[in-house]
Amino acid sequence: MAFIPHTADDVREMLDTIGVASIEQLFDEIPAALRAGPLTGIPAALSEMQIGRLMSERAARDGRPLNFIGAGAYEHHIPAAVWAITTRGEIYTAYTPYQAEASQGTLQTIYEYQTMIANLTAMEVSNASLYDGASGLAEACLMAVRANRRSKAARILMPRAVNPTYRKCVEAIASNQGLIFEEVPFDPATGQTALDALARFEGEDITAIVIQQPNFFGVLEDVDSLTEWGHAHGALVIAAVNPTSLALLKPPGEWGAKGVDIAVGEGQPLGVPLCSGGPYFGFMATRMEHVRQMPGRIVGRTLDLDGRPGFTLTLQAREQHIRRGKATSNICTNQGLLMTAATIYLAIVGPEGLERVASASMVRTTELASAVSTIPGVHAAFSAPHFHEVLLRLDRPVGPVLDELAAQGIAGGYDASRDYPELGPVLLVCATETKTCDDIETYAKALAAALGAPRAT
Amino acid sequence: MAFIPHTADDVREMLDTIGVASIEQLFDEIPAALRAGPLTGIPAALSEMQIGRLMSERAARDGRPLNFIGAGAYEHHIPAAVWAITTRGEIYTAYTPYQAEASQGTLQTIYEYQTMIANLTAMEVSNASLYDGASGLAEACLMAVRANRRSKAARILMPRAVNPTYRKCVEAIASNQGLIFEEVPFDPATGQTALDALARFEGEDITAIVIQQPNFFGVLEDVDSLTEWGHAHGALVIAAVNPTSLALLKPPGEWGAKGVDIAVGEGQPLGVPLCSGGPYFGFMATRMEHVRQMPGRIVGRTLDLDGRPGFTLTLQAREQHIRRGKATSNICTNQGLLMTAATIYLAIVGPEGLERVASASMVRTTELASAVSTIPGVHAAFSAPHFHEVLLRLDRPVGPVLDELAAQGIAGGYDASRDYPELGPVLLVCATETKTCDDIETYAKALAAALGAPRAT
Amino acid sequence: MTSTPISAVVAPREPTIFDLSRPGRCAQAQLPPALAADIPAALRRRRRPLLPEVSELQAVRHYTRLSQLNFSIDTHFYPLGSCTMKYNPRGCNQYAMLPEFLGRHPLAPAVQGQGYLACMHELQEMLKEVTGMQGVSLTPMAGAQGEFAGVAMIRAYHHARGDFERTEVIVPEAAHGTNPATATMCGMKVIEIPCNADGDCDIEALRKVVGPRTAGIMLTNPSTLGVFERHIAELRALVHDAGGLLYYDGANLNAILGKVRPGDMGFDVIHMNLHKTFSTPHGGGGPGAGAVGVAARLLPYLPIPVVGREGDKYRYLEERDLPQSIGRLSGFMGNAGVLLRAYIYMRMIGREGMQRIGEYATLNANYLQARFRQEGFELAYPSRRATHEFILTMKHSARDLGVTAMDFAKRLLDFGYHAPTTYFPLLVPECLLIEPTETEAKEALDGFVGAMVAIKKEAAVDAARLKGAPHTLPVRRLDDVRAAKQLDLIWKPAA
Amino acid sequence: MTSTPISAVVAPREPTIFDLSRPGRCAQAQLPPALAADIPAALRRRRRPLLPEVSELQAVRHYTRLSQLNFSIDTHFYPLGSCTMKYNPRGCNQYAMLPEFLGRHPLAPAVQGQGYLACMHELQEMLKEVTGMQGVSLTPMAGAQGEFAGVAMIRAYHHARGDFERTEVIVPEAAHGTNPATATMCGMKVIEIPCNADGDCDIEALRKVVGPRTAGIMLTNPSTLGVFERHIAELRALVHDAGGLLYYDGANLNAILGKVRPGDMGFDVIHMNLHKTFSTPHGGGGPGAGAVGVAARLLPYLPIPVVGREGDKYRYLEERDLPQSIGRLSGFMGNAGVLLRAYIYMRMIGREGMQRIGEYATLNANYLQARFRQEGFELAYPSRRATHEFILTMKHSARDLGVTAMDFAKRLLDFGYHAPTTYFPLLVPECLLIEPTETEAKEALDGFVGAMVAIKKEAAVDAARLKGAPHTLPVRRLDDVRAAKQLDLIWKPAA
Ligand SMILES: Cc1ncc(COP(=O)(O)O)c(C=O)c1O
Ligand SMILES: Cc1ncc(COP(=O)(O)O)c(C=O)c1O
Repeated sequence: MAFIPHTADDVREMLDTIGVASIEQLFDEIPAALRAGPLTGIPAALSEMQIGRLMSERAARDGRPLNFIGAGAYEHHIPAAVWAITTRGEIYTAYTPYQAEASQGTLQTIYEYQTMIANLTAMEVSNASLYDGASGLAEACLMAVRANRRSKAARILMPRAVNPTYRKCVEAIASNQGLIFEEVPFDPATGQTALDALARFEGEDITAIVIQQPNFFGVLEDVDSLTEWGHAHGALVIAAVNPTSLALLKPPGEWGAKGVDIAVGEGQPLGVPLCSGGPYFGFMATRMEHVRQMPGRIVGRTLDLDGRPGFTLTLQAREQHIRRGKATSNICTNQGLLMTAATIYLAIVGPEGLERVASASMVRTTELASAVSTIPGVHAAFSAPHFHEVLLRLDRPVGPVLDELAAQGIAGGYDASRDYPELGPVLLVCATETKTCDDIETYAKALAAALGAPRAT
Repeated sequence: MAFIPHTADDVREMLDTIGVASIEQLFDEIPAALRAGPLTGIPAALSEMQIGRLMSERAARDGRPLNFIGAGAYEHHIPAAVWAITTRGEIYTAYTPYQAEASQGTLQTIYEYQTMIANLTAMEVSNASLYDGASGLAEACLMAVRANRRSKAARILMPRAVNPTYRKCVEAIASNQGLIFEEVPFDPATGQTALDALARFEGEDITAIVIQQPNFFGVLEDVDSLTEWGHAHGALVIAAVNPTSLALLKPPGEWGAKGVDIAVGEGQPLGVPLCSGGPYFGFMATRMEHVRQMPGRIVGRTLDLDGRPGFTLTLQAREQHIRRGKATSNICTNQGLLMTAATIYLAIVGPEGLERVASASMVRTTELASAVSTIPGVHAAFSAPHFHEVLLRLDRPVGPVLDELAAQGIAGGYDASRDYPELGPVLLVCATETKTCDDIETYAKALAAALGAPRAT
Repeated sequence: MTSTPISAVVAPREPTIFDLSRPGRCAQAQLPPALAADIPAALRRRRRPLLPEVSELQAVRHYTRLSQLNFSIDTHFYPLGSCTMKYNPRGCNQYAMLPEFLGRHPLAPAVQGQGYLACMHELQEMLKEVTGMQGVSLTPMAGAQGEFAGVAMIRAYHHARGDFERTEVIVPEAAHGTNPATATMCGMKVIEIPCNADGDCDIEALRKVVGPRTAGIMLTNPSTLGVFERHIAELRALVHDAGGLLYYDGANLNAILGKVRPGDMGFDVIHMNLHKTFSTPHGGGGPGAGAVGVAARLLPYLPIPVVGREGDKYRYLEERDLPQSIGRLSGFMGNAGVLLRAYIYMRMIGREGMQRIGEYATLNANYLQARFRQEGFELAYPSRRATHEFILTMKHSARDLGVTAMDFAKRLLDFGYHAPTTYFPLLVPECLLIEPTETEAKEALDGFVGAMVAIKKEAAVDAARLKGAPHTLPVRRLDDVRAAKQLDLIWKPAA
Repeated sequence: MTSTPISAVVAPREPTIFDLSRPGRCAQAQLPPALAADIPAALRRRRRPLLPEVSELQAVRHYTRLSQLNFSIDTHFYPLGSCTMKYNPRGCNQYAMLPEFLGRHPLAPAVQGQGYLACMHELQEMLKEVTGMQGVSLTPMAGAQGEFAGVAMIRAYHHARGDFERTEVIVPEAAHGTNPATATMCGMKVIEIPCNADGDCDIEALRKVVGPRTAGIMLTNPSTLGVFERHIAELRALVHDAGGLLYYDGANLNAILGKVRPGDMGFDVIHMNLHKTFSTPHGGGGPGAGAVGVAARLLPYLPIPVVGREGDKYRYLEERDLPQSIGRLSGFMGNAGVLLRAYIYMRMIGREGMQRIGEYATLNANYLQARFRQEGFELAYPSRRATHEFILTMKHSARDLGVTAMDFAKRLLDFGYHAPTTYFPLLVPECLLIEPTETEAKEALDGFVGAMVAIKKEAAVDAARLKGAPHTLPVRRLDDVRAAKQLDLIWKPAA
């Protein structure tokens, strides 16, 4: 019996001890009318060998395209040590550290993670992870409503330049509690959130404003001005940031005069494989004053009976298992394993490594943009500075172009016209440190071919 | 500096402590005339990311052919847990357990391994591994010379049906010490070692006789008669066995009336990947009376100061680090990691699993043989029963046929005519439990096509 | 001769990675080329973040050593009730981590994901089969998010029918904390109802609260009390008749796999914890996967994306396919890698295995329960069968000896056993919720009982030793009050 | 109140896998289909072998727990002299274990191995470059087999010239045990020569033994005394003039990488321990890889296969290509996977790194040596620079306090440090051979010195504690004499 150790002798002895004649009898409290028939729709068992072969065949079907898609998930090199350690049984098969004394490994790792996230974002405290960046932003919005006691409106300004899936996810999660999201347009020339569009909210009750840096187009926002505007109008400021970019970019804790109130983001770029979208993790950091409004687990350092330091879950009164209906969130299981991977990733790359990843990614994307700019019919959509993504405007629908690239083994970018029909055919592309100059050349050639356009060189 | 942790401050402090001005000065005892120039032939460093990409490209060049080659290395399913555990840092990065108290994990694993090998072979003791099966057979021959005190000749009977590479390796290693190997022919009809050919050694001083089961052709030898002949003539009997086969076949400890004296073999089939030929491991087991002649490390169970059981290296007086020029062998570093994988493999598959692996392999090979037997120009070369390999006689040279199969993504077998020109064009093929009926059908079709022969069905 | 105490030389606890850090140290092999990025000065970071500067060896050694401080399934019996800490097959990890799967971008075109999508579609179908539901969405990232999706669908269903009055969700008091928390997150009011002395729902109490404001009821079955709810038929009738829907918290599905199907029992929606029943790793706190299954009437509301099949082609069903969907709950499609592991596990278990899991999980729990009864421990529901778990209460030991469930739990660690879940469910005093799972051998169960018996004896003669436990772990009992009062949440350099 | 001793509840040592075994238990997911094989009765096994019958979880848990009982580079500073216990980069393992590499059959046609063979060819070239030799064979499976290949080539060389009288191999007494053992295995007679007080070879002694019977000399440099042999020029002249060849035991190559090249120094053959200098894993005792490099005159004798290149195609050079080869030393071509790891490591280190390794290994050793000198420890060769390693002698402590090098070694374990190599080389009494390697940080070295200082203090006041060490490991000091006398080499069921 796969994964069941019982021998026939074991079963007999156990049934005797219980005092029943059969395993079936153990289910005698279930009303007969409720009993199910056999699960005919489930295929017969495969051995590990067979499933291994099947999965290898399926993996081969997916192939390994040369990837230039970003749009919220980024291909970075992951040091081999990261997952070699993360998949160690003691990490992989432990659970939430409810028994602190038997979970010091997990707890100390979280404490180190919290420190890294706080330092990266220049905030005061971090939690132990949320599900992902998108749902993390939803949690941040809900948290802002709790934390901004002066605001009654539960009304949040949401730039249109924020990742469209994030916006959908925030809507799906937070609208149930009656939150209202007001869209802030972007400047069609620069791609930045339009500061002047904020004028229409002047004097109104705004609970919070969301700022994504870089925004969905890869464009760098004027985060200082946006933050200042928010604070000047009694709003809390929520930053949604790419963690890699923080090696180079001003961290949310330093935006404007006093920094943002809540910083969240998708943790995937920090050592987590793309893997069709998950598992990733969301990070969240805030100021100490708001810590009791923060969702998710938090670890603190304390002392043991002998006065020696140790780590434990703390501020649990915020959480569902204590506070139930009044908890800051319903989150229970989080993304511990991914957070662990990120902690190890950051320890290995260090500040120097992260800076190099960020700058190489930026430079490669600039090179990519300039390589494709020589193709007739391809133009950069926006003028403001970019991080490691750039929106290209094409002279024809994006879908067929991507199909063409796919046929050549290239994952050629994200068709952003689905989300921004007003921009016409636009393609969001990304090159990270994983791309070489040859790769960029390959891409440019393939794109030119797909557009049927000879490249001007 | 890759893998070097020193900061500039560290270096300065360390040099000060030593009392030198530079690292260079630490090499001042090396006569200047001996100093080397720069290593211009070594390429500049690659980052882990770069080497990762390079290796992935090289791996892709090798591809993943459907494999029907055996000839001493066998493709079996390896449970995922085997290498997940074997590559744990505590196993992967430890060394020979010189400090027993700090190496109980390694030592107990070896003790368990020794037990498994002894039980598989039905011998009394096992060592902790040798390099591989081929060199292990050489060590067995040298050991036999030491152990057979009645024999003066250092003369060993070596059937021609023994793996030809093993024979070459034994020759290369043992001939330096003056050992003489006498070839014993095989019966051209059955493929078994010809018992009657032994008659010519009647009455001579024979130190040992080697018996491989199954032999290189996959043919099952009459091990009882051969063993009896050896013992009757004062020779020690050395068995070279496939460990998987021992789940089904009479173990060397039970061959003849009193079993063989030394059993060796290639451990690769027990959880070790094919990996272009290594690292594998050789196993060796013997009778207690010969244990002091055995090469390689041995672990014993003993007691600690508190009287509790523990494990330690023992009988070290046989080994080079104690006995130096009089040691039983020069082996020092062995194949610990592979032996560990094999131990975990055997623990996971257990006696039931090993039996199924062996019988499924046997049956698949029979199916393969019968599938190809319908192809005109393909015939089984021998009539005796086989384990999981079979020698096919073709009607034309084997090389081009294999090239043709390779072009179709099939590793089609081993061209045994290189080693046995007297047999004409012969192809050694193997199917293990990893091959499905579809795979066998694919192979038969491809072979038929390569031979330009329509299959009769 | 004086003797230095041995404990003084026990390897010290591991310092933090920041304590190991030295300015300028780095893992060079991990650095991409240094390229100069051009960033407007106003947007540029001024000071490098304080991240550890260590060698690769230091990082590897540090996290390897830290990992050794954990209990885990791979090292210890871990009978944490309600968490289903069963063996996580290594094959699931190995094959889910094939380079092609790991490298696939979530937005890569469907043609570059047919292998992956085929797995996901089959997983949806298998989950429909084991639950008896009509549709499944895999996107929720843990149980709690599955609950959220479920309640949001219930809400969307009522709203779609123009019924905006149903703002109450009924939750039995034994429910997991995520149930009421989820209801709140969905903007619902939580109405608690009690359980009776046998652990079943108090049907009379339910009758009193059910009505036109009832959006639905969230039922965990087997309940967190470790018993099978026997009044499902009445309960269903009451709630459905009142126009409410039935939510099944399937976190405890392990107990009933192949025995009952929530869909057959009339439930409208269920979430499953794939990280429990389908054995994906718990990872020190996650990730999970909280797939939801629904009855026909909730199909239009499933969270997107869902994997659709057309002929032998697979693709995501999105906004345009499911316009009434409650929407997206994640940036892409949830915890894909976890789903792959669950898929592999289910295929390895297969049809017969799926039936056996519940049987042997139940056998193990009932055997343990019987053994504890023999040894004189007090069961919370002595008249009931255990399901996959059951509850001991230490209330007499707490009253008579001052030795609490927590003291037992901590002392168990010294014996090499992870503690059961303590103080949950909240309504059983001094409780230990024990879930052995089907993957543990009888010997492990016997060893665990032996340890509990030894501790019980110890409690009578040396309560102080229990209250001081654990004694043999890297730390002794930690001061949680201090942790909450003197918050030390991030490492700071010594002043 | 009586108090149970804490040690009584420390998790017991792990039972053997056989103790965990129960008849009929098995890891079902690992079983291939049951097919009936047809075996002649006389050849059939009668009783199933006694192998463990455990669940997959039991096996995983057992070997995971066992692994935790080890010290290793990934968990501890491991300054085992002569073994070069440096960080084994995880990248080397990951990329060597790509499915295509793992799955490749050794006899697969060369067209299905161009990627692998390209790596091997480049590895050969790189090894030629770092050693200054003219040809390399990768096939020896460990240092000792490399030595064997070397001496066999020397023998073949003399024989090919018709010189059958050269049957003696000169070996300095400080040599590693494998050197004389290898000479014997090659049918040679071992002639030992002493070292002088400064650790160099005694040239006068050499002069006395060298002659027409001299096949060659085996020199380890840096020697196992941790010093660089300063008389290489004289030594070379003496041996070469007498018609003998020079063998370089390159196990200690780490110390001199990029500083001197054995080929430049006139050596005829060298073996390298790739598992040391090029950082492939030590695996609890192996595998290793003992590539050999040769000067021009030994090229024809290299063990086969060697990887050849024709244009951009690679293939094995075998019997027909190298008819004078000493032959094959393994079933295929040695430890291919180890070679892949060495290749990856060398590419990651690169040209500059190759030079730095020796420098920083030497810096670390000399720093440690200086620190020990400061702390009043006795150096075996106080007048010499350390190379990558150096020797302390505890002879005074042994004489005055009865505290031996072994006692220091065992006590170090309590402090969380693996012991240095003890009692090797045999000719320095009570010695500790210490090799820190370049991958350890200064703090690790300082911590190690601190532990040694603490132990030295302890030796003066509490020798018994040292003699009873270790105190904090899974076992206390083990009785080796008993192990050898009452042989217990395999587990047997209780009678
Ligand atoms: C009964 C029950 N419901 C819901 C949950 C919540 O699941 P998750 O932790 O995956 O969010 C759990 C898990 O702890 C549970 O046991
Ligand atoms: C100096 C020296 N020579 C030879 C050897 C033998 O190498 P191996 O153990 O790989 O056979 C060693 C390794 O221990 C060594 O240190």
